[in-house]
Amino acid sequence: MTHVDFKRAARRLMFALLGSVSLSGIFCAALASPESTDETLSLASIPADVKHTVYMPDLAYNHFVDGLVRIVDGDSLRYLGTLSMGFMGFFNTSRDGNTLYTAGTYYERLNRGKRTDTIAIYDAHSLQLLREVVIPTKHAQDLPYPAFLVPAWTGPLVFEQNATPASSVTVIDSLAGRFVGEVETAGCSGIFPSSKLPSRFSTLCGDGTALTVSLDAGGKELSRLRSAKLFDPDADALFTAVADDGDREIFLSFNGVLHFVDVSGERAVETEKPWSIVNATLARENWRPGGNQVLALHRESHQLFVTMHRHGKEGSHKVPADEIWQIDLSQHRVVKRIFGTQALSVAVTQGAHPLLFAVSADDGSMSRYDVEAGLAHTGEIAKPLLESAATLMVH
Amino acid sequence: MTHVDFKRAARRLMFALLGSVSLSGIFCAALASPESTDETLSLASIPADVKHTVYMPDLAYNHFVDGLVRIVDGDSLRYLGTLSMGFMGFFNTSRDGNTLYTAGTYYERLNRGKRTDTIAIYDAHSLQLLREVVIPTKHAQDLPYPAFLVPAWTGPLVFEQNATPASSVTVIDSLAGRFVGEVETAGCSGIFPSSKLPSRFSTLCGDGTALTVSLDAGGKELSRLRSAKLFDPDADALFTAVADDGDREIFLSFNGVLHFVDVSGERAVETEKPWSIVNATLARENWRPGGNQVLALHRESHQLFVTMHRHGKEGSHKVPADEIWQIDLSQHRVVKRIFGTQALSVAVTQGAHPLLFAVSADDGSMSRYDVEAGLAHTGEIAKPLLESAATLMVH
Amino acid sequence: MKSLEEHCEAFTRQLAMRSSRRGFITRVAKLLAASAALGPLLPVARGAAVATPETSDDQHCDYWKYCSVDGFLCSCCGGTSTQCPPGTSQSKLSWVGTCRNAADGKDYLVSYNDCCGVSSCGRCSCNSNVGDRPGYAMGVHNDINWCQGNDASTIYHCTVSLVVGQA
Amino acid sequence: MKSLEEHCEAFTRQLAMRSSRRGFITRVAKLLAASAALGPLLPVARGAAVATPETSDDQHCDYWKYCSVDGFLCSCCGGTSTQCPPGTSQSKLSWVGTCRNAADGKDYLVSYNDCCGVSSCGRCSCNSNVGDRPGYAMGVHNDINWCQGNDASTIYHCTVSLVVGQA
Repeated sequence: MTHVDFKRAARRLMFALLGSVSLSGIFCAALASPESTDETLSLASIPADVKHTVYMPDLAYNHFVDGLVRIVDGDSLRYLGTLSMGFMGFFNTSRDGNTLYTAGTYYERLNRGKRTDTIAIYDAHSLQLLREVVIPTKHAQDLPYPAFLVPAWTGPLVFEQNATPASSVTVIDSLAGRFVGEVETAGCSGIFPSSKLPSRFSTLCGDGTALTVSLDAGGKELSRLRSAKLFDPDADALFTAVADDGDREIFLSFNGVLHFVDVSGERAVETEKPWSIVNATLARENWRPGGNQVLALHRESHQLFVTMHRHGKEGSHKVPADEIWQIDLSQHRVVKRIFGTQALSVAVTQGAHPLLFAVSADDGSMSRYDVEAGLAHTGEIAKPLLESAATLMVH
Repeated sequence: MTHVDFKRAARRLMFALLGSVSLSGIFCAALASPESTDETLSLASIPADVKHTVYMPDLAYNHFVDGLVRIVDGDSLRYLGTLSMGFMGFFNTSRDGNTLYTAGTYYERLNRGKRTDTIAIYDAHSLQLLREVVIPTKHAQDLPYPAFLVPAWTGPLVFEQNATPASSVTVIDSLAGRFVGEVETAGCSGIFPSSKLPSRFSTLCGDGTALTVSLDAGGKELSRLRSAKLFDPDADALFTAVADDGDREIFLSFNGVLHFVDVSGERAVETEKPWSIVNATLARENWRPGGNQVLALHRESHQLFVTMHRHGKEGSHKVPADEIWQIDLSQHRVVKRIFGTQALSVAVTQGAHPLLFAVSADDGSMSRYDVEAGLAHTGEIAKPLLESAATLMVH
Repeated sequence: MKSLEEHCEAFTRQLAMRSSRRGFITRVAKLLAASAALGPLLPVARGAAVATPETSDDQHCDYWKYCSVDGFLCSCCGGTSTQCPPGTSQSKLSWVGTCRNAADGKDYLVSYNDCCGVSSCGRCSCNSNVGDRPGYAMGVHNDINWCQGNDASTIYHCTVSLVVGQA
Repeated sequence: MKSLEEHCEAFTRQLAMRSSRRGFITRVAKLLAASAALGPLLPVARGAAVATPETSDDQHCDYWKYCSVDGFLCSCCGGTSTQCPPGTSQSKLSWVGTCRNAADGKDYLVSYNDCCGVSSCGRCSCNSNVGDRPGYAMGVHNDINWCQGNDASTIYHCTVSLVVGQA
């Protein structure tokens, strides 16, 4: 059979060439032929018309060295791409969503040899590496909370959490691709940039205060001021996960108390008396927040979404959600409760027709809910998606 | 309560010190106190009295960069330790079992940057790195077959399979920790060292021959001789997995035919007419070998163990075992058939009271069988053990 | 590396301009004769037993073009059956299978390329071994990572399947 | 790094020679007073709610000493509850919990150290969060990798649990 002979001939050639020492580009990626039915190889980008991009950092608990960010289209629920974070890496997006940041630790030989920590800067559409900044080898090897790798509200600065385990903050210029400096923040954790001064951030401290550090344009410290005591980390600690609400951060406590703190000024100040999302009736079942990214805020409508479990107790603050609660911040009350699908983290889109996303600790799947339709479950992307669900964000 | 105060005090101190910039060794690994009940931290070794050590290279299919070797005591079925292989690494033991070898690829930034390939040499008891040899960046990124990283029968040479994908063999001196040279082996794969000359190896070639390359002590090529045609890779290919039987290698074909080849001399020669392990009756059900390390030999008793599946066909050569067969090589017949537990690879101990081990493609568990008790299943070590079962060896 | 990619692009374009597909294969046969001395030959009929198509969904292993895929489908990883996902780079080398498209009943040559430079995608794992042979038959060996010809990074991410001609 | 390890060993030995356990804690309390200016203090009673023992098997999460373990048990990874597996190195820093041993009804201080330098063990994953607090309370923060104080390698493998005194 003539055409079989041709096939064999082609294979023989392939093998002959592969068997030869010199490959010199004759075997090319796409053996395209001129027939119109034939296909050529190209490289995908995340389409410009994707409206809501969901980013899911996966710690890869059983292979910590290989942390990945899983990226999914929030509308079509199509898988869009994968970004590498390195060993116990962090991830965040730029404020405009056009740039992605990862911070991680690398060793010359995977587990050993010279250690290098970097912040890598990627184009959010091509996922191509734009720049990489080598930073001090102090990157905190912790869960990928957004508050551990945060761009300033405006300008090129990006802040990154260090722990040796002594705390400090690395500051880089993400446009110039250069290390700016390190700010000592002993006993504090989390980075909450000021919307007023792009070289200012606050951080939560173990004594229950917030420390605000203001830098000049060159990274030199201008001031370092502590807030009044905001919370009691022993009696009712605040989660590392927060909701940004413009000038103020909304913190949630292990027991379900919301704290509102303006972090824009020289010193952080409470803007509203803390109040509990768990009313007396619910408190009888000991409902508490639990998970990683335990809360998400839809800013315009003042709706907060929280992963909640019943029978809460000391140590249950990472228990996945029996329910997801919708809380109206204006009314100070729970307006909707839905089945929690063992959610560990939630995120919500801003603007009209908000969509809520939740990742499950159970199987690493991601579910979508339509907020305006009473948090109706409107789809999911199932495993294999996340090996170990960690945090979640949407832009 | 006094003792609670003490506890709090200890914690306060810990935090105070952690919060401080200077940690300078005050927080030591083991805060041992003098009471006899108190425990100190130490480092384990693989006990000298472990008689049979089972090594299971795990490709980590979903995290290829982080290949691991899982090590288990074949008698107690206790987990003994973990060795890192790097990206698509190879693994083998020295002939005396006291030294372990891994070969793998590393990048500066996990997935990118400068590539370095190395052969790492570990003490088999402490699992401490003894030496590391940087080799040409040609390490074959393939499954971890023993025949891809093989020590000479005597002396310090270790051979490693390259593929760019053009084939060659890297030779190192594992004692001196130095690269010796690269031997071109175009169109061939697998390394089968000579028991007569430690600087000689054979390799199987795509034209159905074996190529034997003899080197001098310095790694210079003395001869390069091809065998007669041994097999037809199109009609009935030989597996990469082989059984060492002293001077001769026992190869198995996709259809179940055994080939016996003496690889000790200047040119490989067949020592026995090939014969099929599948008799006419069994052939009606199309029984065929399938998996990765599909065969294992108990040398003294001439018993061969093979992972077999029914309804075999072109392309089924990686189908896990419906049954494990025991074949008496002297009698040329199957003497025992047992349930296969979806085994993908088998290995057997040498000497008295042989134990057969098998890893399951189904759940990555490892099962043990007592050969003298009619292949009775005498234990298993279950998941989480292997993420993706690959090959298996025992020393 | 860049120059090799450019070379490949040019090579492909030249082929497209100079020859019909059938002409291309004839040309390959001629090249074969000329290059017979280069190394051992291995006439393995990969894909001889062609898969029967069972789905029109290109995110499933039984989609017709995937009859010889061994790896993760790029169509589940942010690419398509002919596009590498964002942020990856394509392998310079490939292996070739023959798949039958039930839609027209014809056999097609399919080039399988790996996309490289990002850790395992981990989604839609397929493993068809029809025509696969061990490493001594490298051109039809599917255990190996086809990214390994790449200079920038040989880390394997996923596999695409390109129809490159009628068989 | 070597010298720091030696320092630690010497420090531990000195403690063993110079002080009784109770004396040690008193000493810690005195040191505390002396070091109060070093940074913010965080009196979190980790392990205040002690676990009730349910097993004598040190390869299970509910073994009494593991009441504050967050990670893989070294006893399943080639070590024991007090031994790092072969080929790893021990963390220089640790966190401390309080566990009750049902065998004698007493509370013990338990030091949790991470073993480092080899990728995730992946076996016997335990996650008890009693007393765990976020990163601003570093001494009782269990999400963090305690290998990260190490110079040779900060890669996390598994966690050991050492009784270091009666509480």
